[in-house]
Amino acid sequence: MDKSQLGEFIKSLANDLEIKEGKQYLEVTVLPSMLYQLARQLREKEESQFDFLFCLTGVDYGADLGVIYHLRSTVFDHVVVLKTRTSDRENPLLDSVADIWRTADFHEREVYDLLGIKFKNHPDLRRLFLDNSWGFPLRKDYVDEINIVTK
Amino acid sequence: MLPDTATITSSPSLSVPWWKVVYDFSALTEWIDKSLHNAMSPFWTTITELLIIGVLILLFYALVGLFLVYAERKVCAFMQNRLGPNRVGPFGIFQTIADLFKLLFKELIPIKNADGFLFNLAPFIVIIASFMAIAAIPFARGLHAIDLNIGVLYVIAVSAMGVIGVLLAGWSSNNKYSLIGAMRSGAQIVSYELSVGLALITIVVLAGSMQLSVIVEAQRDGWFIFKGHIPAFIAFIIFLVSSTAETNRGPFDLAEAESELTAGYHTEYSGIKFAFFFLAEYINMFIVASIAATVFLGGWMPFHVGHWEGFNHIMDFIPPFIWYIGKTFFVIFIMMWFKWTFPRLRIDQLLTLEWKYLLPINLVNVLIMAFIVLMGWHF
Amino acid sequence: MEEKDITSLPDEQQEYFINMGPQHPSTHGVLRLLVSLKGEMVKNIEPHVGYIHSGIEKMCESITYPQIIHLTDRMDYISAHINNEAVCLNVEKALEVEIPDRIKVIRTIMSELTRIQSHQLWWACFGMDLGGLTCFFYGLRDREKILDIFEETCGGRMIVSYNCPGGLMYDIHPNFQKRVKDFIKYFRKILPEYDQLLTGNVIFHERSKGIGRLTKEDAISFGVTGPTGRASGFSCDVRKHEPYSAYDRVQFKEILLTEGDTFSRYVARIEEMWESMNIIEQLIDNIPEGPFAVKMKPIIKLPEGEYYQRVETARGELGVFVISDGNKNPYRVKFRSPNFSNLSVLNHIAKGFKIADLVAIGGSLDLIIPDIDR
Amino acid sequence: MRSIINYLKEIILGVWSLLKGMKVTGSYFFRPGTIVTQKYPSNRKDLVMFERFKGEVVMPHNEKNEHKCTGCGICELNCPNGTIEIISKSIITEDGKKKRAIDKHIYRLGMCTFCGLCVKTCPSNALAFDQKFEHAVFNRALLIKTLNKPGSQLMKGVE
Repeated sequence: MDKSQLGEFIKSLANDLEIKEGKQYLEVTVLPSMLYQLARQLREKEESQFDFLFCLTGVDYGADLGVIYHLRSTVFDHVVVLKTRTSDRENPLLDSVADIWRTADFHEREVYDLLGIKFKNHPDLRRLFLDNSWGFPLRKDYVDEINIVTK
Repeated sequence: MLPDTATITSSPSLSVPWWKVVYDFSALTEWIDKSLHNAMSPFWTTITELLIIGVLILLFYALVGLFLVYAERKVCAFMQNRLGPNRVGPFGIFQTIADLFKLLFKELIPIKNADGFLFNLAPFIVIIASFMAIAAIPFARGLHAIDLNIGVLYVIAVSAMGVIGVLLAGWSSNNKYSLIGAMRSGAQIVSYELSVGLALITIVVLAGSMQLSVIVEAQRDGWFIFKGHIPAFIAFIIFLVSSTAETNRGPFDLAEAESELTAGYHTEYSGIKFAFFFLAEYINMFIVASIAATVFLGGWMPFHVGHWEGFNHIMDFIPPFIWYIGKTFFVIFIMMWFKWTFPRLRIDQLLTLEWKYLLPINLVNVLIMAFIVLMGWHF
Repeated sequence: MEEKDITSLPDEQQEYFINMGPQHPSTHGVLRLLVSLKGEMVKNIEPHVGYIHSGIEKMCESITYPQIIHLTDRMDYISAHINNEAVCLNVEKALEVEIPDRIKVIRTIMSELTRIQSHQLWWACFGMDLGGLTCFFYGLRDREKILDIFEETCGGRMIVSYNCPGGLMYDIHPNFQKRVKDFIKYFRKILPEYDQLLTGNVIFHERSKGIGRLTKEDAISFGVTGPTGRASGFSCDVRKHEPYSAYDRVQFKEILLTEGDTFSRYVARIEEMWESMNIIEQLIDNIPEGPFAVKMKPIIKLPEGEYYQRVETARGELGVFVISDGNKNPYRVKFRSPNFSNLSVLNHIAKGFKIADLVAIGGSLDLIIPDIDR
Repeated sequence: MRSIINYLKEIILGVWSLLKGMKVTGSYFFRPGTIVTQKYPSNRKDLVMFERFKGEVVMPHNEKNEHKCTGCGICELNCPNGTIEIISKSIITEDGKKKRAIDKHIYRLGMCTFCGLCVKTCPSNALAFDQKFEHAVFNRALLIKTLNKPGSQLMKGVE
């Protein structure tokens, strides 16, 4: 399937999707509540078979916090980018996809560690790199006067 | 050097060439014994002789230990395209002496919650076990601290005692890696002791004696490795493998297993206590190598070929001590070669090798050897 | 771990914890594995990372694109050049700069040299993990020859910093081609020696065959890429699937094996060294003439948008994901590092094996810790 | 019977594979010509580094104690680690004009990661890499270096 066909197919899986054909990959923005279902369908549907989550990125958009999932199918070699964002900065909570792609286990822990996004149903949500007294360094409003020197 | 050495060596007669007289140490030791007897009472004679032997063995021990550490470092360096120690003295020969001083002056770190008594005792057990084994080794004709009539058995028994020290070290140092290392070492030595024993028994069957001097004397006309046909050769290989395992050297160095257990049973030791373990490893290697040289390669006996009188005379001209040291270092070199070539085995594979391969082969080998001896097929 | 009297627990709950690392000879850096044992048997492994977390992703947000490159050197320091290339390719793709062939070919040759030296170092360390210390010295001896080539051309041995957006920092050294050819000739003779020393060795077979088996499905699910993934039959070679630089004009095999155990991971890397040499031989005599760098603006600003570039490092797929808001600094940079995913599979495959196997499996995954922590 | 043959075959093949490994190490043992060790501190005199080796950043001066640095500050901007700091002063040239010139070019070797961006971006090629690689000093303050020599002037013809 090429990008437009894939877009049509994904549109049929869930509603309230925002589908954009980017320069490189097809980008799909999904509501946090729909994320888990869409992800599971993308993984399991015969036509898509996105079995390889090759990148999971947490982003601080300023007002919102978001997570970007790069999915690839090793069968068809097509790629889709799933995006979701939540506006709750105090207690951001998203669904974990760790039971669909097991690599998400570590990647979600990393996102939790660096951005503070919590994942529902994650098997083992602990901080990965930093200890519990640290803030969330990849947030844009993170201040550390000792370790960050600006010139 | 004790009086009973004289019983097995024939006194030199006039027909024997001069170098044979010079190379026979029994005359020297008898002379020392006699002059001491003339000077003091029998009790003090024995005490003095014990002291002399103790000091000599201690010196020999230290020298061999230092040299072997140097030799190992040079051998492995050359195998690995390196130079090895080359700074302290010419070709770095004083490197190990410098290391020794470093270890002597190092702090002995006390370990929290360690069993202090056992922790300090362990290195001594290891070193005493290797010390005792040296006593029974014949270095040359008459140069023999004690010639037991069960020499082979004694050496096996005493050298296996070192494992108690290893177990104690692992247990008492309150370190999980050490404990694993010690347990591995226990399992390993208990099983490989069998193979060492059976490999030696193959030769004992051939020689008909357990006395090391008799075994050496029986190899006057040919070493047992040649005399005993294939079974002796197989026994030699098995002895090499299992003695390498018994001394905890690579590829059987599971007790220390640097990449798995950091340093195994001696992880927590420092300074001179560590040096004791380190030295004991090399001395143990020296002991098993000299047993292999004595039992299989004729000890201090020169290399003789049938009726080539001229050749045999030239061989006789080389001092027996040189023969002995040469053979021992040849075996040590092979053991070093093993260590620096092969990857380490896993603990279950180690036991598989012993119980599934070495032991059955060994048993069959003893049987064949007994049959050969019975039929008189050996030379 | 809280203290509890383990002797009072039932047999199957009794555990013996050991801390492998952060200072341990076989973790090749500051990885800490909390291993719970039952005798010699590994029951569970919990990796603790972050001992050298240096905040590279955060740092990238405050520096310009050419400056990012020297940070990527420090991530996976054994395949530094390929990391550099990933960032450069991403910037060039975003700016839609046409890169001359000469740069592409040189980059490819350098990448493959990097791959060979990385695998040599891996072979050396893997041999050492298994207790064959001599391997370590042979591997490093041969790696030195590649490092000399790097030093002559790039000025750095390991941390090369040879790429810059739009091309290369300097042209190749006049001796470069001759030296590379000499090296290939030398290494084609040496590589069979590696086989004699380790590949054919019966002890090595016993230690590695059937140990730490990873199925293809698990490899995909865990995102295990590189030679580790390909040993399990997961076709994940970015050089084949999304060719970059000059990989579309060379002939090479993607090494695919099916077993997925430690031995096939070993074989995959040895075979990759042969393939890398083939690639270099195809290119080394046909380096086209041309400039070694395209003239770029003094201040590089990426147009607003998201850019993702995948490259195949020696350890697997490295992804550089840049979100730009049009400034000279990126808004967010994410490095999808291969070792991060490869580490996550360790507990899955090493469970139930012995502690010596854990060392062998860890060695065969070829983990570089700064790349995990970033 | 077959199992016994297999058993023996296994042993012989295993021993053969071990011997092959021993051949490799043994052959190197008897070929000292293959030794690659460099006796480093004693070969210091004839140790030649490659000309591109990035030892440390220097500012070449000619024999008249002149350098090419105009004090523009591009290297300071490009340095990712804040290694370089330029302190400039204003001087009055021969024809009576006020001009910005370099007072001190401070280079912190301890912070440098040898990325080469300063050398590459310098518009007047005032900086270069030296091949010196023995940087160890006893005092951290010695790692902060002033690259322009005292009393040095801007080279004529460099703008």
